[in-house]
Amino acid sequence: MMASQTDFENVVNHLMFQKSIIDDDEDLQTKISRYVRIAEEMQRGTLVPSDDPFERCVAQVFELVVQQQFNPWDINLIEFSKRYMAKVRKSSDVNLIIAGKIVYMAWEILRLQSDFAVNRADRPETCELVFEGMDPAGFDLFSEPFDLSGGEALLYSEEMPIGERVRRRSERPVTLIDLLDAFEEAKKESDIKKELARFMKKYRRPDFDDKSHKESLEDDIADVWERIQRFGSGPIPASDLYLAGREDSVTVLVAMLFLAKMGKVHIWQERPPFGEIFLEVKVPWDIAHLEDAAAVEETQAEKVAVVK
Amino acid sequence: MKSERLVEAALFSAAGPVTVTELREASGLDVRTIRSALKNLTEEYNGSDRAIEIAKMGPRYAMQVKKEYSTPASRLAELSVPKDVLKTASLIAYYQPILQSKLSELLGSKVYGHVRTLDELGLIRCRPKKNSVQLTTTKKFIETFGIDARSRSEVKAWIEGELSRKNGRSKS
Amino acid sequence: MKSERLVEAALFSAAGPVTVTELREASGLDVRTIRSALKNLTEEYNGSDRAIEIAKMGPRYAMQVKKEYSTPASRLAELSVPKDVLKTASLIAYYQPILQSKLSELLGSKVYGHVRTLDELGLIRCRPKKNSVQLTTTKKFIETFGIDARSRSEVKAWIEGELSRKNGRSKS
Repeated sequence: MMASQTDFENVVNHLMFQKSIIDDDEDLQTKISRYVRIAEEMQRGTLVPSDDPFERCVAQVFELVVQQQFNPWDINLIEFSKRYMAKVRKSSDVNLIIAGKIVYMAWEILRLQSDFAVNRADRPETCELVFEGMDPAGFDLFSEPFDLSGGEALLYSEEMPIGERVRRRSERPVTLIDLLDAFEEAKKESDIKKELARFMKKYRRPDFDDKSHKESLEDDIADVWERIQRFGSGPIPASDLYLAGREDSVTVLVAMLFLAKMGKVHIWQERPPFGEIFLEVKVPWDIAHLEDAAAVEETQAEKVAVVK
Repeated sequence: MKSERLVEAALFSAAGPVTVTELREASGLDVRTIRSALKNLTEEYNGSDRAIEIAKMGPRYAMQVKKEYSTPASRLAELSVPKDVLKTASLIAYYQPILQSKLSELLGSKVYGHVRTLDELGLIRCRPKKNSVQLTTTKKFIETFGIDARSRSEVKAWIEGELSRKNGRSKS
Repeated sequence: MKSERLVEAALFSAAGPVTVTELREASGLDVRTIRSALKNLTEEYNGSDRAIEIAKMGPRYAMQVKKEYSTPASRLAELSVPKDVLKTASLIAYYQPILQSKLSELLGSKVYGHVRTLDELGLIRCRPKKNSVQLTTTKKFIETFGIDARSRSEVKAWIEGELSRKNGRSKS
């Protein structure tokens, strides 16, 4: 074996780190302990070739990482899987399905970032990032078989744990205050449109001078602004603003950046690079209630008060 | 399950004032029991310091907020004209007469639907002009919002006045 | 005017579950007073035999009919969720995120109609994924079913809890 002992030590250290941050998941702990044992035995040169094809594959993954000097903290999955597939095709005893699972495992163990390990259960959408550039449809063989577990009771029961709760239907006539509040909001909205028009004019590039594109961007921003308003005050996760598909998430993100540039919203991200992006409206929601918007009011006074 | 509580649940959830017959259909109780339950509930609610009362309007009963609490409470209820339609209405009132095309520049293409709704409610008037439609407020607009104005220009002036009063107040 | 009564009136008239911030805006009371009023009202309502309770859903509060009185009350209320989609809704909540194709393996092709209904009601979110659609619950789901949860994972945990509570109870 060409690989040096230090290189294996990198892999072991990396695995140990991953193990240390997943203290709430016993299954993953056990799994990683098994990988650590294999890597340690390889490091010492005491690994006995196993009858277990899975264990042999794990060993091959580590060997590949070490031989190709992949950085265990930052593995290029596409490059890695290409090389790994080339390697397993040569050895006839490897089942391709298992090989596929191994690539997945390699990603799980080596590419896994701490944030991701902790938040995995809550943030399935982050998985999309991992498969960037690859056709996710071809990855079906990696998906776990569907485990019904406790939900089976739901499937065969007549009595559902949820039911629509009965509340009052509250309607009231429109008051003057509502009309004035609506005017303030409409004014803000049209100000955004006007500011954007100015912004677009100022930064217009020759190849960007496309009226329909400009208008659609304006509409996009107005649309996203409307979505934001439906949430009321307080921080809003960007993912709650997405309606469907990648294209919409890009639209939302671009619109958010414009709105931030115009000073309408604050944007921040929890735990980069995979954490949720949040935004909060800076403009006071209800001009009639300024106590919590006093600070904003000062800086925005000229915008709020101007009525041409 | 006590009959008072069944009637209480039914009154609470009804979309409007209900008759004893409707309460009977909802609760499955007989009319006499319902009448007695209504009497007990009225004593329980109206005799206490609670913010909610049982009111009788002719043959109908309703659970409602006591008058002294109705103003603060109503802020959280849903408007009978949707808020985004109201936005369009307020801009029409302020800028009138305004072309529909101009309005859509200000607020986007959603105004076309809003204008139709407002026209149907009789709150605005649409008149063809310059390949577009000119919009103004109606007498019903003035009545609906209780604006102290006799003409379109007075509506406009009124809104301006209210806004500057409000902004003036907020700065102090 | 007692602060409990102001908050009571506001909860009663609110169009849906409301936050403490919204209650503050409606009532003009400070946040601390509102929190303490909510606590007192919850004890007052939930601790008594009344048919109405104060429910907490994550950061939101609502006045609603206690579960045991839901059926008679629902005859007068205008409910929006058809009964036959409840199973599909529960399974989505339990297994979320779940692919629509997976769900139809469990329940049959009727799920496509149910998913459309739930989507139109704003109770679930559909996102294209792997030649199918991935389904998750929304904030409105939490509010409509009165679940005390802030996130999808909490909704899931809540349902798990309800199931095990029910199973535990049925075994005893």
